[in-house]
Amino acid sequence: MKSEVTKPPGAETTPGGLSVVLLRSMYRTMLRIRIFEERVAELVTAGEIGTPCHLYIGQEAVATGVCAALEKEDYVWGGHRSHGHYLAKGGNLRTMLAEIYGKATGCSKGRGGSMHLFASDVGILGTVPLVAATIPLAVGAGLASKLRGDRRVSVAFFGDGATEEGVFHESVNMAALYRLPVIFVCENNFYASHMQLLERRAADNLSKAGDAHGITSSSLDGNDVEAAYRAATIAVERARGGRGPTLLECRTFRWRGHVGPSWDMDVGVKRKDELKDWLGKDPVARVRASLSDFGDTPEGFEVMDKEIRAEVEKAVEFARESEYPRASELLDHVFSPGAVIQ
Amino acid sequence: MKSEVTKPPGAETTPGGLSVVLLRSMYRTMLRIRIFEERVAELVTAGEIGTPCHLYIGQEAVATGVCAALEKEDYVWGGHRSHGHYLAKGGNLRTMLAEIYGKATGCSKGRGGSMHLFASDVGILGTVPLVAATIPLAVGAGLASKLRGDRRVSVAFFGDGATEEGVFHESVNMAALYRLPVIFVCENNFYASHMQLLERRAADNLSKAGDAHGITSSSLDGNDVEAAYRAATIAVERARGGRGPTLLECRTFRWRGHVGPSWDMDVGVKRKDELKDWLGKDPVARVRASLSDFGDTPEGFEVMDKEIRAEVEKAVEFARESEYPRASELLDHVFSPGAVIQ
Amino acid sequence: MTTRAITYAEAIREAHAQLLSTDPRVFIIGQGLWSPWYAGTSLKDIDKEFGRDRVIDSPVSENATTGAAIGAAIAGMRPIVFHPRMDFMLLAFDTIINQAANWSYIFGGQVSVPIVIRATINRGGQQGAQHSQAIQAFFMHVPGIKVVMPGTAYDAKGLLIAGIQDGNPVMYIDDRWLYEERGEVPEEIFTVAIGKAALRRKGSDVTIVATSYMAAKSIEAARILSEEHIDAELIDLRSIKPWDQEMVLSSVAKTGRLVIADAAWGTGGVAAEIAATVGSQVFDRLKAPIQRLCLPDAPAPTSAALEGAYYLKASQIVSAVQGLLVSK
Amino acid sequence: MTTRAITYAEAIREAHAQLLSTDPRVFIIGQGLWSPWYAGTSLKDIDKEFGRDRVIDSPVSENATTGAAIGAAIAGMRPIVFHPRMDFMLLAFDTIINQAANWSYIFGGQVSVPIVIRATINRGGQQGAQHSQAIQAFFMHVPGIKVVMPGTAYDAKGLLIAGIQDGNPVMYIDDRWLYEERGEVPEEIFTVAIGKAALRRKGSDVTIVATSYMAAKSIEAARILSEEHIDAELIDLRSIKPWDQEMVLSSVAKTGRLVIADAAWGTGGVAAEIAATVGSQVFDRLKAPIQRLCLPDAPAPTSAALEGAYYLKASQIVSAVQGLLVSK
Ligand SMILES: Cc1ncc(C[n+]2csc(CCOP(=O)(O)OP(=O)(O)O)c2C)c(N)n1
Ligand SMILES: Cc1ncc(C[n+]2csc(CCOP(=O)(O)OP(=O)(O)O)c2C)c(N)n1
Ligand SMILES: [Mg+2]
Ligand SMILES: [Mg+2]
Repeated sequence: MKSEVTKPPGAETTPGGLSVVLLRSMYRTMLRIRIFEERVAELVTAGEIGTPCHLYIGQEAVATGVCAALEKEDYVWGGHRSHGHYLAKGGNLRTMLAEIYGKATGCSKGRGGSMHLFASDVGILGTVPLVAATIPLAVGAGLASKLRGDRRVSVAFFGDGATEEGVFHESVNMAALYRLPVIFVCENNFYASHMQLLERRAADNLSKAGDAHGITSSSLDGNDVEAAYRAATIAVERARGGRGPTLLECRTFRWRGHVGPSWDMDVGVKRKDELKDWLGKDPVARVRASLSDFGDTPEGFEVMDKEIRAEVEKAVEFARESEYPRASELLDHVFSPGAVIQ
Repeated sequence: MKSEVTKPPGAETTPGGLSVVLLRSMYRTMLRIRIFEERVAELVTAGEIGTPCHLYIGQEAVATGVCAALEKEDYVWGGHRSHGHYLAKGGNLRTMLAEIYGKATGCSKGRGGSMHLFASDVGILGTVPLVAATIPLAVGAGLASKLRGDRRVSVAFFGDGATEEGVFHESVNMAALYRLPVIFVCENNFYASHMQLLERRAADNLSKAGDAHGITSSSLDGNDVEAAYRAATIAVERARGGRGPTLLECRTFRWRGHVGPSWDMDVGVKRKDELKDWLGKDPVARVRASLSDFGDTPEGFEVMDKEIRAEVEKAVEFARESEYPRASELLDHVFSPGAVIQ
Repeated sequence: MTTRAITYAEAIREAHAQLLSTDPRVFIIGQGLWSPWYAGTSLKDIDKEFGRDRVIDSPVSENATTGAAIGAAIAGMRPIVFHPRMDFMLLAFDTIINQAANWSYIFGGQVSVPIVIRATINRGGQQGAQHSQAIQAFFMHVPGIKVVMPGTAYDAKGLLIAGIQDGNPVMYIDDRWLYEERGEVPEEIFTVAIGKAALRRKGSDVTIVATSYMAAKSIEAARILSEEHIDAELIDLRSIKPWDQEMVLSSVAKTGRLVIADAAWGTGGVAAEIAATVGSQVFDRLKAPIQRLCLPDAPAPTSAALEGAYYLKASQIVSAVQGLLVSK
Repeated sequence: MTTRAITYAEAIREAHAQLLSTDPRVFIIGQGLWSPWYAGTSLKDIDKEFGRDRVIDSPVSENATTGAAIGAAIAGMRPIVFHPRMDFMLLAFDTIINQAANWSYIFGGQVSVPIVIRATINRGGQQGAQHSQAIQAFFMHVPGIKVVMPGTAYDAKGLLIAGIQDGNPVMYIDDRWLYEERGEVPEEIFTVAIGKAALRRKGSDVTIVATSYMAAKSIEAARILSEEHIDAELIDLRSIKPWDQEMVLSSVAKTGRLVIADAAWGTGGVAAEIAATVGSQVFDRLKAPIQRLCLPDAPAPTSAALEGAYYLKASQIVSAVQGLLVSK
């Protein structure tokens, strides 16, 4: 209905001006994250995966929209809940799963598990579970970019909880002061573990931190992939143009417990009510609905779904079959003088 | 001219509504700080004092105005530049000077010097030179006050530089969240050591940190003792009323170098120009002028001046004559289990 | 005193509850205090029992949270600040080391900081390098702070209460791997003296000095050794700073042999200090080189396959002792 | 190589300048870099020479500044992050210890963190407890980070350059009390191997192992001792982690006696690790208990009267050695 028959396929745009081709590709990314993580959840429940997994389900639009605005050379940094960031930036699904299994073929050679992901070939310079730890590192990568003049943008993904670490403020200040090409993406899912936002701060006003440090900030619907993409695109332009950092507060929600597959592990009644609301705002379903409006068919979605599931199953097989690191290699990699990234 | 002859002495008020008696007492405090520190400057130059002294000259109105709004039981915390805070809160001048001399009679028994001052009898729970270090401690004392319900207010004095330490933000957030009776007094003297404010942050907007954390904040002329007193009075009322913390940015200037008596040790041409401006805004002279308007005479000022100078000279004698701590006592006080403050 | 068998975690909880009940100056602050699982069962429902005013689950701000507890202690309270994972405490090192540990000294002993800083070693489970550390050695190095590491339910309770009563900054390090260990614990409030070790087994062939979790492992090791007719004397250090030099030195003077087991990095660790002190203090009585049994000098890996190789087992204590006895 | 006598501070400056000149990936960030006095003469006008883009005086934010340097290193730069006082670095322990030191390991060696973290020991002058610390022991304990402590102008230059070329996190600890010491230093870029100690004097009666400032003091002590016909072998450790076990062990195997001098707290310090290692590795050759000469277990006082008693003097090394020789 909404698409005109005369337009060549792919030339359509959403009311927000986004090409449908891009939207479809973002949908695929989101779905891939969703399916991957649902499978991980099953494997954790089955006891096949032992490393702590913090699932990103419900937040897929943020990683996807932001990373769609980036180039392969741009840097991203994450935290404990970074499967989504890793996939959205182009990290290898198979080696991430092998990593989660603790295998030597993993993206961190079995030393990192779910909480320590790395893929420098696509600019993922590290995700680690110390809350807020990668925020200053992202600033440093932005500084490197500025010093080299290579126009790379550096993105820090972090949660609302991370803004309570003082280093967040220190980092934003430094990025502001030196006008670094950094994007601070705060995924405000209203919880840090069991603690609701207003149990941790006086006001629901995270983006004000931007004003305090004199940088542009905005608050957006983190379940709207178009919104995330648009905001990130503007931030990327600003960064590449030497006009400094941006703080994006992306309001969203995680569906599962803080860690692991459970739906209610750390859930009080309050969170249950909120969750019901947010389940209705499923970011994946939302894009799917848009694409349907543009004529994408249930059959088409089915095919995509199947492809991704097949890919994930292959990854499970790969992970299962891979070898564990050897005990004799326990002390390897404490230092790696040769492994300098260019 | 401005005072009416019929009024009993002391009933006069300033245009801002402050009692002249209080203004006169604040003048005395400011002058005492000024004279004390000028003498310290001489003694440093003479080589008689060896511990690093960060002089407060030029900023006297802040400590004086704020502390005038406090009760004896209220807490204050300071940093490396805290002679003024100590005197304004009622600390003993003689024992501070002895401390600066490194004598056993010092307010910290010769273990602290200029940068570690203590006088729990008047609520001075500690000043230390690690930038921003006492900010969270002040929050903790506010928490203690809230838990006990004893309505004490806890004041953290710190510089503009201290706001760059992440713990400043963490502390303001906590005080805001728990609505603690804390006043954050940021003395923005536009320098942290040799670094001008805008070499350290993108914008001259320190009080915005209050908005970011959802607390009341204001920016005021830190060379106007009345303004400081008024703002502190409101903040104290808010704190005692259980309505939470306040951030006060007091804009002022230090006349001397970052450390020591020098006028230009770390001064670029830029600071020299600024200094000229600020010398014209001498907070002590300003109050003196007001008091003159109320009929205080040069002779009266002269008397006060002499009294203070005599007090300081006595303190110098006391400090000189006091004993040094003994080498045999070197390991004393690493622990002091009995010395719990009530 | 009436005792009954409870777990290490229950003993920790009981100590907190009794302190909160009997001393209005006591409060707890830190991350996870309102969570059913952060502190394991060691603080179960303590917020419900004592109210959220005195049991404060903090923002994710280790530095300010710890600093606030220190400030409250200076202002006369007796806080327990909780770090559910020792690794996170690195963010609070300034306020612990530069402030709390120095406060008494810099003000000439006019003020003390009566605080317990509780840090939990929470390792294993494929959590990796940033969620596994046991960094007691840092605090052993710093003057002005005491360090205790309970290895039994009894000590878990008694040392926590002693920590609060001590009146100085006390680092209290508990270990999640011990939470389900049971032991007889008095029902009443009682203290275990800080600085006193516990002789867990008398023996004549060799002294084993162990900290916390390794003390538990050493009991297992001593049993195996006794089957081989090796008679080990076993000392559970309990306090790391000050540590019980008297008991350790007199034991080694008797046995002439020492194995030190500490489940932390070896280089520059707690075991090094003990070895150095013993080596010089009972020099003439040593029959064999002192052995240290510690973690390898590497971060904790995640892969279960590597974790198995990384962490210490009782069998390694057995081998270390055997090695010592063979060498002489 | 052409050498000439320059000071320790000048040597540091020269190393920085040559690194900045020859490697575009090198930059410096930290507090005081645009100040004429923060770094003493060790970085004099370096901002003027290389520009403020590559010589960045930072906000008062140790944690983010250090983290930014680490992030830049991960992204391929070769930063030197400067802490004008070691004490302030406690605020950056998370990013140094949890991040930089682990980064290579947790990602299976696919990435290194080629950074020099320069920390200056700046004590004395009645500055007191928070402005005097020498906390090298902390870093000795942590896997994944190397630690060097130059004691001469030559090493000050060579170790800084080695640190940058190493490709791993290197903690470079210099000492303000050495800034005016002169020594012959090559004009060219050169390196001093990390992990190799320097034999400063051959001797047969006793081995003195010293770090940095104490190595300088030990030269004085050895001279006094030689007048008393005591022939001390003197090893300047230079690297704390890894440290030159080979040289130290073979020296002690020869002399049978060891004094370790480290101007930091003794308990759990660098000297403890050396004593523990030597005590067990050359057990049979030791003729006397190993002596550690360290600061007392107390914070630094301010009063000049107490400072005099607190800090170590060459005469104490002399006495320690004499004590050792008398005891046997
Ligand atoms: C420095 C530090 N403190 C505490 C923790 C424990 N912790 C792990 S995740 C988490 C909550 C983080 O919340 P947020 O940043 O909002 O991320 P989310 O889990 O919601 O994605 C906490 C407190 C940690 N990992 N690191
Ligand atoms: C944690 C820490 N970092 C750095 C320093 C060095 N330092 C001492 S005073 C100072 C400047 C502080 O500036 P500000 O807070 O504005 O106070 P002011 O000196 O202007 O009163 C600095 C950086 C320190 N003492 N502590
Ligand atoms: Mg969150
Ligand atoms: Mg200032």
